Amino acid sequence: MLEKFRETQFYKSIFRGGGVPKSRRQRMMVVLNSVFLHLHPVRLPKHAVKLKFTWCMGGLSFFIFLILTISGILLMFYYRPTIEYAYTDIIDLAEQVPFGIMREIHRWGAHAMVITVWLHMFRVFMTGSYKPPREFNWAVGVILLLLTLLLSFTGYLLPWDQLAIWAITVGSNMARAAPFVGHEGPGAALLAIGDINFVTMGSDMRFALIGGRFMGEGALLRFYVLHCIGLPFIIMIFMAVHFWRIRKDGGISTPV
Amino acid sequence: MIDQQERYYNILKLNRWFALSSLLFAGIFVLAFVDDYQRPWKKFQKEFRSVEIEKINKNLAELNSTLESNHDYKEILNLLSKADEKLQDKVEEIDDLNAKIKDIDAVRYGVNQNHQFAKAEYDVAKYKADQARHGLGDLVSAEKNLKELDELTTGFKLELEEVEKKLENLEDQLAKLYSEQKTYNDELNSISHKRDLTARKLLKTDPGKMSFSNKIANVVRDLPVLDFIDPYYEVKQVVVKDIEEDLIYMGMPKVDRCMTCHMGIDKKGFENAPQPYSTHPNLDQMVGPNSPHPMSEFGCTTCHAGRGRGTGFNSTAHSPSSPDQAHEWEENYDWHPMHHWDNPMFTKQNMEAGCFKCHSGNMPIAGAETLSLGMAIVERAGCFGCHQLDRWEGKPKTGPNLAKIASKTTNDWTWKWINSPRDFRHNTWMPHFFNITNNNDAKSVQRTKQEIHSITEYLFSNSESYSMDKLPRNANAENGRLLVASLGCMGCHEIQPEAEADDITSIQSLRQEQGPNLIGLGSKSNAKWIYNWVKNPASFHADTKMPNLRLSNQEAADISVYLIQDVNKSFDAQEIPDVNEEIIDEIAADFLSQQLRKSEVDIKLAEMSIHEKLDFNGQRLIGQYGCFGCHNIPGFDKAKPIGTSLTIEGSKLITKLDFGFQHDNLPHTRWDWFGQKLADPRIFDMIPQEDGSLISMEKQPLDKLRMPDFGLTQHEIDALTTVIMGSVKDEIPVNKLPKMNTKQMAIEAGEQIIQSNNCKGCHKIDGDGGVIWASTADWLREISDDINAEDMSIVQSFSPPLLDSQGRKTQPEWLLNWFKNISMIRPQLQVRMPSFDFSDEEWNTIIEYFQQKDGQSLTYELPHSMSKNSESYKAGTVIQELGACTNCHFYGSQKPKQAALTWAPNLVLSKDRLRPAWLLEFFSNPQNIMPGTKMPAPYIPTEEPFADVLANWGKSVAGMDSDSTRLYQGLIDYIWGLKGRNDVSSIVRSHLENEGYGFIIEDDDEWGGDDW
Amino acid sequence: MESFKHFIDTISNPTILFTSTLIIFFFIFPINDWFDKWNRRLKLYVLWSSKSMVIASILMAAFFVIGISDPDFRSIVLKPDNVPISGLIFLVYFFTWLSMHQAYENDAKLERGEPIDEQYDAPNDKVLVWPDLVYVEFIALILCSAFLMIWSIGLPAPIEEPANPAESPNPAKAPWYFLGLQEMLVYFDPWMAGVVLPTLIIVGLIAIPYMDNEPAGSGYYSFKNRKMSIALFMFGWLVLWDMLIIVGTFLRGPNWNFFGPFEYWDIHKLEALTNINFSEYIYIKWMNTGLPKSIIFREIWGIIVVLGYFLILPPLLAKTMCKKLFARLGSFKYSFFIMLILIAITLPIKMYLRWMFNLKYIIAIPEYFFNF
Amino acid sequence: MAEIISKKSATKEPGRRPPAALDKADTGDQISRRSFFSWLSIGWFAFIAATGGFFTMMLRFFFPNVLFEPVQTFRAGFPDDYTIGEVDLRWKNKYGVWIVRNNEGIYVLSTTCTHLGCTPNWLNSEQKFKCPCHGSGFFKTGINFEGPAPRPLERFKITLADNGQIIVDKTIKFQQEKGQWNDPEAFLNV
Repeated sequence: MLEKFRETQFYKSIFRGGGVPKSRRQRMMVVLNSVFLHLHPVRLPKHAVKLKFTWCMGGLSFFIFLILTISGILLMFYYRPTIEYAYTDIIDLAEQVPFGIMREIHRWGAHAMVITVWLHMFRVFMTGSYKPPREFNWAVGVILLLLTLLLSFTGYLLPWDQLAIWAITVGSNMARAAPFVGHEGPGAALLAIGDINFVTMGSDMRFALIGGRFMGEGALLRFYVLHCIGLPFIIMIFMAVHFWRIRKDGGISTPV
Repeated sequence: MIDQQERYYNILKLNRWFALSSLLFAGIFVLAFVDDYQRPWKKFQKEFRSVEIEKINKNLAELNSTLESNHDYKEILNLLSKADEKLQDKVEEIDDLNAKIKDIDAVRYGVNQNHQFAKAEYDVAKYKADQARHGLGDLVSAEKNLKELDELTTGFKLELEEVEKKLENLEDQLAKLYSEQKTYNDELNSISHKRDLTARKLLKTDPGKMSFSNKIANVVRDLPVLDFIDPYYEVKQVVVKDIEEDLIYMGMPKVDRCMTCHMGIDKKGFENAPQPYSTHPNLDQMVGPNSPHPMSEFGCTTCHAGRGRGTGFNSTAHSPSSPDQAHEWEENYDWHPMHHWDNPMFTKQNMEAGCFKCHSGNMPIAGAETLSLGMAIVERAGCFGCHQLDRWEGKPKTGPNLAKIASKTTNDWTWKWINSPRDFRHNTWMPHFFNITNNNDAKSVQRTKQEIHSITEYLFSNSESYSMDKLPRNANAENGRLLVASLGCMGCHEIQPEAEADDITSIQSLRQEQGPNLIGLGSKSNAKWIYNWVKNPASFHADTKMPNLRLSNQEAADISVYLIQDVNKSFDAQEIPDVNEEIIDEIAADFLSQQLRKSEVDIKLAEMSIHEKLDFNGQRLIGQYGCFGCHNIPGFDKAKPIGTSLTIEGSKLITKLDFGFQHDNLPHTRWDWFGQKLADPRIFDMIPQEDGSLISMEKQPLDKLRMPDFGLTQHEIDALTTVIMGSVKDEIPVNKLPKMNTKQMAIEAGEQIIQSNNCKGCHKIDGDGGVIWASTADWLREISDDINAEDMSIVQSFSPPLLDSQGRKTQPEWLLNWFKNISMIRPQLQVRMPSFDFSDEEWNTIIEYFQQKDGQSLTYELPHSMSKNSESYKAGTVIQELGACTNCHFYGSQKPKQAALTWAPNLVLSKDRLRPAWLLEFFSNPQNIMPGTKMPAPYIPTEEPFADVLANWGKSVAGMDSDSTRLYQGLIDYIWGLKGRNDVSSIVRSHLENEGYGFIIEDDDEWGGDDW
Repeated sequence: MESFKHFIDTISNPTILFTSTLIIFFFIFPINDWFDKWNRRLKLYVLWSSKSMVIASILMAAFFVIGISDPDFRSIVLKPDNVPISGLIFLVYFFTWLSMHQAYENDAKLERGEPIDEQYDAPNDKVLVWPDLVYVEFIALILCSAFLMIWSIGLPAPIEEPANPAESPNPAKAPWYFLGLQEMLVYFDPWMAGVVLPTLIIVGLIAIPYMDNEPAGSGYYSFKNRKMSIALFMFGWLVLWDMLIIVGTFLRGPNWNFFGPFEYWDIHKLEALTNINFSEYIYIKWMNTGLPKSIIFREIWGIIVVLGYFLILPPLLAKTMCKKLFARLGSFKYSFFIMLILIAITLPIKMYLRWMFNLKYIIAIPEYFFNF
Repeated sequence: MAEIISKKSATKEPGRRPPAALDKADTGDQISRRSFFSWLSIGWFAFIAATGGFFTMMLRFFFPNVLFEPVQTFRAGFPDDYTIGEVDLRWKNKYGVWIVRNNEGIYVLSTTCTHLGCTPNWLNSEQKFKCPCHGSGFFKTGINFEGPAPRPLERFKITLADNGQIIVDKTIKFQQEKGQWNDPEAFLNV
């Protein structure tokens, strides 16, 4: 019956080529014709399919990113980024929302993604795959790492509990020590005309980050927007570049 | 065939990997569904359902049996079946009628349709006609059309009405046939309504009783995934909008889900069900929908604390009340203390803490015994002397004034007292500062003994002089003893030489500790000082709570000589070490180096004489230990309290409480910390050893913890902990607080004055108070015999009056004047209302308290007017005569006929003193108003035939138509007409001297004394 | 048992832990031929054999299993947000082993002239993506999802008390992946630890391919030809990043005091933290005079030392130790590289200055928030 | 080191896999694809089940176990609070119901017009509910008699609590046209 179904126009319209790919050509066409699979080249060096070599960490990073996107979108249905609701909404995810483990999936997924990205980078270093002609893609990768950390960092604030705000306080306090642009950073005191200081608590980099002089509604909303829209948008652009460059730089690195 | 050249993996192996990992993955989804479905509360709801079914079944059985034994029910059933039979006979008639109705209804339907169509067209025509009048279209044809349609519609309408009339007629006929049946049915329903509802409820609850399809539905509704549609088992919650959960940045409306498991909490009938299903105790006061604290308005955690949003045993922050319970919970519910929630549920011991949030103004708080006891202890022990507690802001210091100490006692006694107060007086509230946990090592003891020398030195060298009158000679100690027993001293003091094993502190027992236990005064003081003190306490200390009993010189002397008799020999024998200048220097150096350099300290010390050093040390040590918190000490008028503010201590974060080295021994909860601190205030300076002993941490003497040891029992500690746990920062919205109207404010203010001045030591108000009764009984035993002492009505008649209904009883002006100038009311009383040196404001507070409490809100009232010529007055004269009021009551200087034992107030006083409205109330049922009074209801002829009344009582009484109000009114008129001497005290005194009380046991002692 | 715990507590003290790591590290990952010689002599490469991996994994697992019985250890390790770090320890070890194992294997093969695993003969040696790669990826994804789900079912995500800006928890920790930076805060001012160093980490990482641009060693695991770059990277990644994270997570307690893994987090624990600045050393300790009023005069010595470190050391090194490197990279790349290395080395330098001399800052200008 | 490494690598086959192995693999593949219980089909079934599980999970996720909407059950005082023959308007704004008492008892009417959901007004002088939107009219009983409303107003469940208070439950409604007004809970006999 399955075979018959494979013959229908409906099936063929979806899976071009139809049938189980048996011939070499069919197998190539599968990859070429699929929007999801065409990220891959049609053929690649043998060691690229060995787990021992790739550890599959890059692929997993991307996959966890997708899991995080899905679970994140679902969580947005129950989470309101205001200082009244944020905390209790999180409590309710554990206490009453059906399948509140979506939050666990999101949180542990975020931790896992940080680890997989690190390990991916470690693997790339150990196989020397950053070497020319892949220098630029390595740089893109470093930026992806940074964005991953920032995504995780911005998400850390959202439960609005003690763990969250103090972790972010510790983290964001560093911004106020940035040279010249933080009000407690070296050089900030030099940026002044007469009695007017340009870099103050209300005008420095930390303010831009947390939307206020102290942790409050502003920080929560900014981190929320960054976490849900801003950073994912940027990271997707860089991911596209990263994947594209893998192909353009000659696929997986090979010994010369 | 697949091209094999460009492969790496064995596809079979991969397939196997794929299959296994997919199976794992699918399995994990099953796990996820199970995990999500197995919510911890479901188990409880299922169990409750069976408890509920059992209960409904029981109810139903009961209801059925009552119905079966109900005669009416059977009869109606009988009648109903007869009515049914009758209907059976008329089947044809009914069928005929039904057929007719059916026919006519069809006709009606048609006609009605015609009418509707016509009317619709008519409406259109009306609109068109109006348009034409407005200038659109042809007016003439439109109006013509309208008229035609109007006629048509009216025609149909008439036709319709006719048909409807016919229909109604037929229906009436049918209803008439059924009317009998319907009547019985209705009656049956009204009788069995409750049974039917219960049966219905059972049908919905008990799966065993359900129909087949409902049985399936009952399972389906709670299936995983489908359980969102209409689940039987669901999370229940109460959202209280205006009471907020403190989220620091913001408040969030309280959400409590406790009733998800505690399902019977607001339902009657589960009082004996096991936890968590039982009904909340006292539903009329708490939780019940008609109570002042309905669940929907207050939630649960508002009072009990805890994590209301939680739906599991742990995530709700339950707190066990004992290690045993903790252990039990660990086994049954996998309990562990909830981290990361600042307000865990109160334990059973501290449960009443929640009441304090809103009701702290009251004293006592009705229904919260532990909390009220705690509040009383705070007030008695004077916690607020060192710890700021807003509730007790401005309350006077609890210890005696030490400004004139030199006249009162000796240096040596004071040293021994400070060293160990409980050696002198076992139940004193003066705490131990020395020789306790963190300063009982040899070195500390040596030092603290010298510290006491310094304090004593400071107190005596700064003592002011107190000019005392000479003690009269010929004082009689035996008479003094009787006076102490009878005058009312025992309302505030006790004489209890040894601690009694079964003493349990209660608000009542604390009332007797308002003043010191009067033992060992011979060791402590001298007769001359006591004489001056009891005669006029204010001369020694202007703000003292000890009132003036208006003692004569002789009385005061007798009392002082009596009190001085008791000496405490073992205490006197204690040795006092000599002053050790070396240690004194050490102490002084410690204090001096707080401000000076080391070299300067030495110079300074060399300059000071030993007395200067002692004085200096004493002053610093008093400041260090905070003695001024409870005592007035010269030089410390403006000193600030030394302890932590406790006003919001109950909200203190657990991380701010220093568990020191006790962190392994003590559960990390606020109440455990407070409890441990109260049990041994110095414990957190100590390091526990494996053998159970303690050694002190390395600390300088001045850095050591200094809260003194009050020797509290666990019972007292629980009470105090409850107060502290209740002292929280929670903000309760105004509409949830007790309404702060005049009544509430007056009651709170009055209750506080009554508490702090110990009025209830002597008086009983609404059943509470009257500690003195016991000693009145003792005294009676002594002056008469056991029989009288055990007759509570006699004890009551010799004790201070009940103040029930006081607000309705007396005229406020009279009461105020009387407070300021006490005079005799009940002639036989030995016990004396003392003179309190209160301001008008305070007296007004008390009077208003009585008035508001007793629902008497009028401040001004017209005086009662009467005429001696009125029939009413004449009737009153007869009633008092036949009622023999003169047996007990004074009529001015006219003595009552019976012995002094039964004497009652001078009736001449009444017109100034009492409110006629209250008297009416009182006459008709004295026991209701003053439980235990000996005053009988005055006999009036309300049920005798008119002729008899006319013959026996005269025409004035007869003219009152047996109306009790009018008759009592007459009696009141009579009393208001009485004239004579107000003050009969001299008559009483001479009578008692000559004839005594005359304790004669009579068989029918109906005409006893009263106490009004 | 107690003495074992005590031993672990003692050696986890940062001074001991860091010093011993520093000593051992370059023998395990030889940075140059000299270290390599000792590595071979001490047979340290056995660490990368399969047997070692099994033994080490068992030892580590045993350590955790035994440690769990200790309440203090349990309370830190099982804190929900710390669980990934325990996982990280195992993962980092395993993948370090895996990469080094393959690297040594490949090196040996090359030495013997055998083809290595990754060797391939383009384009004949290719495999088709369908189905091999796709299938493998697919299975990996399923297993990864399954793993995440188990983790999520088994370990509830943390939710603590509601946010309270007035009550900071003690210790207040950044998210775990930034704990390395927070650890640096102990030794550096925030502008260095929080801004300059992270920026340099990013810049440095990006710069790696430009510094190490020899195409050899690309596309397969190897160690022999890339000793220096691997040793340096490993040092940064394993010691300065992962180890600091582990120290920050497990071993830093209240008041950011150090606590052994089996120690109770006593908030009263005191550590003598009286540190002084370089200028105070110069003027007060050595010259016995007061500090000069002028900031320039006060800090001139520190500035000289720092400038000397950054300006004199690079050319000096170029002439001596790093001759070959200088020759290979050219002056611009060399300066850039050596600067990064020098800045990275300031971290251990400052650690030791702090531990040995209680030195707080070399340059201290708190007036302008400039402390170094 | 060399010894160890070589020992290890000796056990492994260097270079390519012999084609024979692949041949075997492929034939196995062919067989397995036809057999229903092959690893592959088990794999796919399990995978589809898991995916289905995930979508079910997502679906269920959208229906929270608790609602924060205003309560649908409320206590409306005692029967004596209501005058016979009058329509009581006190709960109209808060809970959207009229409580009507007649000679026989009490019933609760929804204030939602059955036409398009406007709120009708009670016109006491005319003794009818009149909807301002499209002119539907209802008798005091809730029966529609004029205008476009297709059916009578709905009634809600009314019961007595143990303490004699009226409990109105808006989650359960009774419709006249379905004959539900005869339900004992649609009407409170007083």
